[in-house]
Amino acid sequence: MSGVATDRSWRTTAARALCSDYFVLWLCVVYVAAVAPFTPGFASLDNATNILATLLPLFVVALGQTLVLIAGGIDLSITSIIGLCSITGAMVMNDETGWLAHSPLAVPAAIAVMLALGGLVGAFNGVAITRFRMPPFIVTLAAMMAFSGLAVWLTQSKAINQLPAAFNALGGRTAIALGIACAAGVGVHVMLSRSLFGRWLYAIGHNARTAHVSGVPVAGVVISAYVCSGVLAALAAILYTGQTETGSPVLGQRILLDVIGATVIGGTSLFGGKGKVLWTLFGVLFLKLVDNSLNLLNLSIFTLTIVKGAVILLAALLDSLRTRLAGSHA
Amino acid sequence: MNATPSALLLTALRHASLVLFVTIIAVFGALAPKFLTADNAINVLIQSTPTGIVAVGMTFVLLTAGVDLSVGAIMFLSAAIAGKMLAAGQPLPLALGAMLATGLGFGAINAFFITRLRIAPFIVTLALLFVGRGLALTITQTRAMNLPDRFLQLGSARVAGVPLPLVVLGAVLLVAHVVLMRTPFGRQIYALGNHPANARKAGIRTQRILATVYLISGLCAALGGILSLAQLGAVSPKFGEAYEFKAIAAAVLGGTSLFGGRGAVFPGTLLGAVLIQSIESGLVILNADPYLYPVITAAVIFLAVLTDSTRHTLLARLNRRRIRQELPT
Amino acid sequence: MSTAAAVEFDGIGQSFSGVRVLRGVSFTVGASRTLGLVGENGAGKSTLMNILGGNLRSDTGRMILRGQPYAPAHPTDATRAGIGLIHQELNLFSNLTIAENIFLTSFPRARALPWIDQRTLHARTAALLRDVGLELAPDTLVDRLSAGERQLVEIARALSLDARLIIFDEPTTSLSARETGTLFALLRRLQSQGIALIYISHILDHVRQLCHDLVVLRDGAVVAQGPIETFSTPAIVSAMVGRNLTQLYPTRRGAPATEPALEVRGVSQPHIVCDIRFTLRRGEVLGLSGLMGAGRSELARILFGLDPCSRGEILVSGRPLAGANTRRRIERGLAFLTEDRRHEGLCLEASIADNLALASIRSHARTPLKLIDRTGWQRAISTIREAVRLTAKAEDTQPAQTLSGGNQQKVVLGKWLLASPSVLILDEPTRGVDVGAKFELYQLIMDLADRGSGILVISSEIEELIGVCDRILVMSQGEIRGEFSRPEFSSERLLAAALPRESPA
Amino acid sequence: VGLTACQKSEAPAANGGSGSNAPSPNGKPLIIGVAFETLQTEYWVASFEAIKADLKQRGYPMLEAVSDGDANRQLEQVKNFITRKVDGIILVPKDAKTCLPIIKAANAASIPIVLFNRPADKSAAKSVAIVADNFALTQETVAYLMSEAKKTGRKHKAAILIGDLSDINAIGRRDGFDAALKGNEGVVEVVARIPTEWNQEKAQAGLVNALQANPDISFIFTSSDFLFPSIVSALKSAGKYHKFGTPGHVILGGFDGDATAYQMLQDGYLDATGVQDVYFEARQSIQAILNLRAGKPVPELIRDPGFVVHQGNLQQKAAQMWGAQIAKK
Ligand SMILES: Nc1ncnc2c1ncn2[C@@H]1O[C@H](COP(=O)(O)OP(=O)(O)OP(=O)(O)O)[C@@H](O)[C@H]1O
Ligand SMILES: Nc1ncnc2c1ncn2[C@@H]1O[C@H](COP(=O)(O)OP(=O)(O)OP(=O)(O)O)[C@@H](O)[C@H]1O
Ligand SMILES: [Mg+2]
Ligand SMILES: [Mg+2]
Repeated sequence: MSGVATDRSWRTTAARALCSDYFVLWLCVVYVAAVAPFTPGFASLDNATNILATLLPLFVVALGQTLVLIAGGIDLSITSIIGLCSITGAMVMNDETGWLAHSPLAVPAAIAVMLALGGLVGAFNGVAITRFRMPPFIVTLAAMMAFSGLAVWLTQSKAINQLPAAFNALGGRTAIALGIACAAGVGVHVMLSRSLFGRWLYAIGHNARTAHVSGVPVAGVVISAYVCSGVLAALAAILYTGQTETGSPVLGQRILLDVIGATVIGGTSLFGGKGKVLWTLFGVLFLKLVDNSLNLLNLSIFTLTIVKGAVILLAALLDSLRTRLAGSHA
Repeated sequence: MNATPSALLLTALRHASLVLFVTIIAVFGALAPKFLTADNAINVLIQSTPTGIVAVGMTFVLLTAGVDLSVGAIMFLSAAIAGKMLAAGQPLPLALGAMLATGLGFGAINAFFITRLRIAPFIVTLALLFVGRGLALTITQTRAMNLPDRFLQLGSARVAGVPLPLVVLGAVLLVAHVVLMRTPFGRQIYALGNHPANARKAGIRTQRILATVYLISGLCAALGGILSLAQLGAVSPKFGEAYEFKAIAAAVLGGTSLFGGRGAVFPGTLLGAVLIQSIESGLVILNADPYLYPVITAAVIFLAVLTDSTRHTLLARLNRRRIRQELPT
Repeated sequence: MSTAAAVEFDGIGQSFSGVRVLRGVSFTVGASRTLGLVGENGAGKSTLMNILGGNLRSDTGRMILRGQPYAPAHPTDATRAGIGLIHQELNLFSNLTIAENIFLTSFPRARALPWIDQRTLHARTAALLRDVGLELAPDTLVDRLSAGERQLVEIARALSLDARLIIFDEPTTSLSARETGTLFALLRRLQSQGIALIYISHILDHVRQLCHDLVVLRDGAVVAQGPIETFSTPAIVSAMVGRNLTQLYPTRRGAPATEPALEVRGVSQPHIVCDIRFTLRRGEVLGLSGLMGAGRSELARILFGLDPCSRGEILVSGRPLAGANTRRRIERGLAFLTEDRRHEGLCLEASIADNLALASIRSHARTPLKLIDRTGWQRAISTIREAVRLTAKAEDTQPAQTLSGGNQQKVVLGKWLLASPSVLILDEPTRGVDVGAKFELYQLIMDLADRGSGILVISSEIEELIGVCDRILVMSQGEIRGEFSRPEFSSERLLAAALPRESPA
Repeated sequence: VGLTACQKSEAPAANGGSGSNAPSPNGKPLIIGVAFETLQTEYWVASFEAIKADLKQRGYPMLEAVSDGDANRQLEQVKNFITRKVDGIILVPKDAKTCLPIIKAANAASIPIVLFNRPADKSAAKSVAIVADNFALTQETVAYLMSEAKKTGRKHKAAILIGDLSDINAIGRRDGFDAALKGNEGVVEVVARIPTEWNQEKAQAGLVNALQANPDISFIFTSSDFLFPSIVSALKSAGKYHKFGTPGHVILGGFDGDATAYQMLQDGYLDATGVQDVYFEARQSIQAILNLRAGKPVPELIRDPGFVVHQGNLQQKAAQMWGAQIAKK
């Protein structure tokens, strides 16, 4: 009898762990525990700092993607925003040819220009999607092509360096970058879970028609979501540019699938209405842990890609298992 | 109520994408007369065959509200396998068969994870994108492989005077169109994309349909790979890269919805694929500044979709059902 | 012909995430008989039918179909066993044509070829549509049909299966008197062909007219069963709700005031409505009657700003709306309960609380950052839950789609009540709501009127309008064709006014 | 050929560990981290293999990483090397600027770092770069092609296949081409500049279209030899693939010197290609690390002079040409 009881309680605990927001975090912990013994240097403080430093900008971009995905959209233009903002900021403030070279205003002005530009691209996406009822995938795909093309053309393929040290510190010094990313994360979290905007965003993602009939300003909210995504991508551009100390038109060009992948692994739905900041954080963490450990394992590039695919699949498998378990045991 | 201006407008609207397509071609033609030759038209069509065929498979998947990100990897992997086989002296038909089998195999793996283990298609196919490319890189050791001339001859072969790639594209389109529009399976795909839970309730074997759709996509990807190789004559480590985006873009440009249940391979997906290729071809013929390529391509795609969505809005407005017979005023 | 019972339920039990929804349900549907299944919202009727139709597998119990054990794993098993199920929530695909919807799993094939025989498809569809009294082309997209028309298509679909047992889960919720008449004639024909039927409805008169036997479910258990003659209507009601219900409609306490809540002056939209004028006074319950397709819903959508309007003026509390959008109109005190609750009324995957709060959440966002005052919000939710008597089993965090149809309707109504509107437009508000709950809904509507709001009720149930309204307008062909005040109310006169006139030569 | 023998004899040493018999300046084998930006062309694979073979011969274990074109990921990877406490780093950076923080990180950990094939911009960060000059070598190659063109005594229409516009090497080669063009406008007129994004399919389609617009193109330069299969395929389908010295020969030039180019030179189709000396660069990189560790002075820039291989000097240069070595294997 008691065996049955403990079995039942064990099951409820397991079910609760599976259902919680922290599932992907547990997955990360298990992964670290499983991989650390075989991976030299994986479980070291240095490495933790490395992971943190590379995780932050990705997390910031993924925050914006989360907002857009919740509204039932998708933003493929983030990579081009990162590149475009990176070179525009660098054009404003670099020490050689910058418009504001050596001025004390250079750094703040550059940051303002970058964020504004990100917001502008986001607004363009949002307006095209809501006012002209165009599919988000194509709008943001076209924006990606156009703006990254524009960035390469503006620089004639050349990267720009000699950026002010104060600016480089924003992304280069992990502590500062951590502060910025945390602020962004907390901001978006409060926005999603506590604010009117958040409620509206989820409602639109669930059913835009119902939202409209219930008096939600659908177009305005969706445009804002894309603007936020653009601004957050610009913020990530600040971090990335600071890390590499260079304004480059192709910065972040390869992270698109990583961003969407991490967000979706975290649990955000591609069909809208579902997503949380914590989920995204854990999704990004998981992806970065996998990347980093595979890298330290000194696998060849071939094996590395294969193993990465397998790990993603495994994580998804666990996720689908837990959804089924949760369904039958809650 | 027969020949009112609104009836005229309706016809124009129905064929808006075609109108736009013709306009774009005309603009290129006016700028560069060479663009409008029959030879060039055939060229552009041949060049769009790989994208077109992969996009046909993708359209099946998108109609069920899924997505297949692994098509590019399938192209690369099957090409790598074929390359190795040909290098080892195997006959060409066997290599081609192996490519198609690889496509089907990957499609089957996708299908297994999506239907049996209920994992989101985006994640499954993303994972298989990595696995497939990794395997292919292992096989090729990231080296480029030149294929024997027999392969290139496939690309320039003709059937009754028509280039072989066009014959294949035509056949694939015909079959796909008939399947989607005229068979129970096709109509059930649309129902499934419209509302998966209701489709099950209505007695449709949803899992079976989903699985088939990924098999079709895998097969089309391999077939697209064959046609692409037949033009290139070599496999490089970048083979098939970003094809998933190209195929999705072609399908969506042709009016297919990512949310399922809406779209068609003919003329939709075909127009999408040809449009993308026409822009590229037109720009080369114009000898445009290389930096302008992405910007112009993006602008044209944007314009095309803008026209399409405006058309939809207007059509919906004009088609609203009437309650009253209004007397002409 | 076998004399075995059409179907026998034996101890069926079912629970959803720990909540028991069906407990040991056992009863028998006799061969060639029609069984009425009634019960409150959430009693488990649809769940039981989903088990019979192969959509769900019951936790316990078994079924016996014409003497054979029967355990469907998939809806196709039910179809093969000769069971047709017409779902409560319409189960059609808006991107397909009527014909394709009807024959989705049984397309006629061209001889030995894999493709569909279009000609046969059209011919058979046309015949079925004639049977159900729907004059539409078989290749019309379902997207363009109104709710009532969709319901008829769904019925045609069940007929197409040549089933020997057909389940109708509230088939008349979107039908007006005329279509209901056609449907009943059809059902009688089925009965005479020896087909067994299960008929679920909240309209007890209909059940009484059609059925031979009756089963009453309460809280997932059978509380009464027997031949229909052995039950009086009050007895059925008290078995359903577990208490005596003396009245079907609450008595009106207040009376309409004189100042107008909503004035509609000459609203017209080509091909839709023509020169609509009426005044809805504060505290008044105004009914809008008419046949299906009369344009009542269209008028409501125009008033609410969802559809365009080319001429005319709309005033709320004396002030013109002047082209305000829907959101502005809500701010000005307008509210609209739509007839399409799945697509426009609810976010099905969102929680009950989020759905309830959607229209009024803005008023809880206080700080400059528009953060939600969560305690105030929660208080409002729990008050409104009480007010609309939402089933106690449902938790606030549960997705709305897990609620029974009637309870979903209560959530939508609750959403609008929370916005405390000065003008409330209700389009088929009691669709799918049980008698007990209906009474409560009417009470809520009247209370709102007594507090000074103007209420416009669109309903296809003439009895209902007569029961709750102070005044009734009748629409036909997009025009208002009659106005009746309380003493003049009678179904005959209302129906007569609703019939379309011959078009002018 | 000699490599396989070495691999066998060194097999136990590859595990590293204290028992290794590999000699090194202070007795222990050095761990070298090798971080490449990409392995997607023959050239990089050959370089990678050359370094690997050289290290193996010396008995040094090697850590490898490929960042697939992502500057940030490369930074992560090098940081991982530092975490693993490597003794030296060989880096193929994404470009001249994004590598600066990487170099700084290595400097901070006092690990010698050598940039392979791509130099860094001037800065306080200390590194050694082994480079072939894309600009100069391309200029030299194209100048040779020009002299060949002059010999024909007529004016040529030319097409250039440009690499990825965001790749620094591609830009260097494009600029080298343009520089060689200067003053020779009377001999060669560029009628098509085709952006390939380092993609074979784009190259093939682009060239086919260019030949469509200008069927009389008789001079083609590609920014990398790995695009030759595409060029050959396009020329063949236009009926313009003819040997050197026969009428209708299209003057062909490339860069890299891979196996395909070697084969084409041998068969007499290719006029010239600019070759980077991979073996020299690999040897120099490792030597530089040893020297730095030993405290010997090392110049900041070690030049790989490279050389142009053409029909006239093929026999004498083949031994130094990495593509020839691969082709012979
Ligand atoms: N998937 C589900 N998950 C959780 N609860 C569910 C689910 N489906 C139904 N329920 C619950 O089961 C109970 C019975 O629902 P059912 O739809 O059978 O009621 P009903 O008798 O058909 O009511 P109505 O007259 O309103 O249609 C309800 O309390 C409902 O909330
Ligand atoms: N979304 C729609 N698209 C096209 N036509 C529609 C749509 N909704 C309704 N209609 C048509 O408009 C006409 C009037 O609509 P509707 O039937 O809703 O009016 P009603 O008077 O409110 O009747 P009821 O609500 O009883 O069905 C009908 O003929 C219906 O078919
Ligand atoms: Mg029900
Ligand atoms: Mg209506």
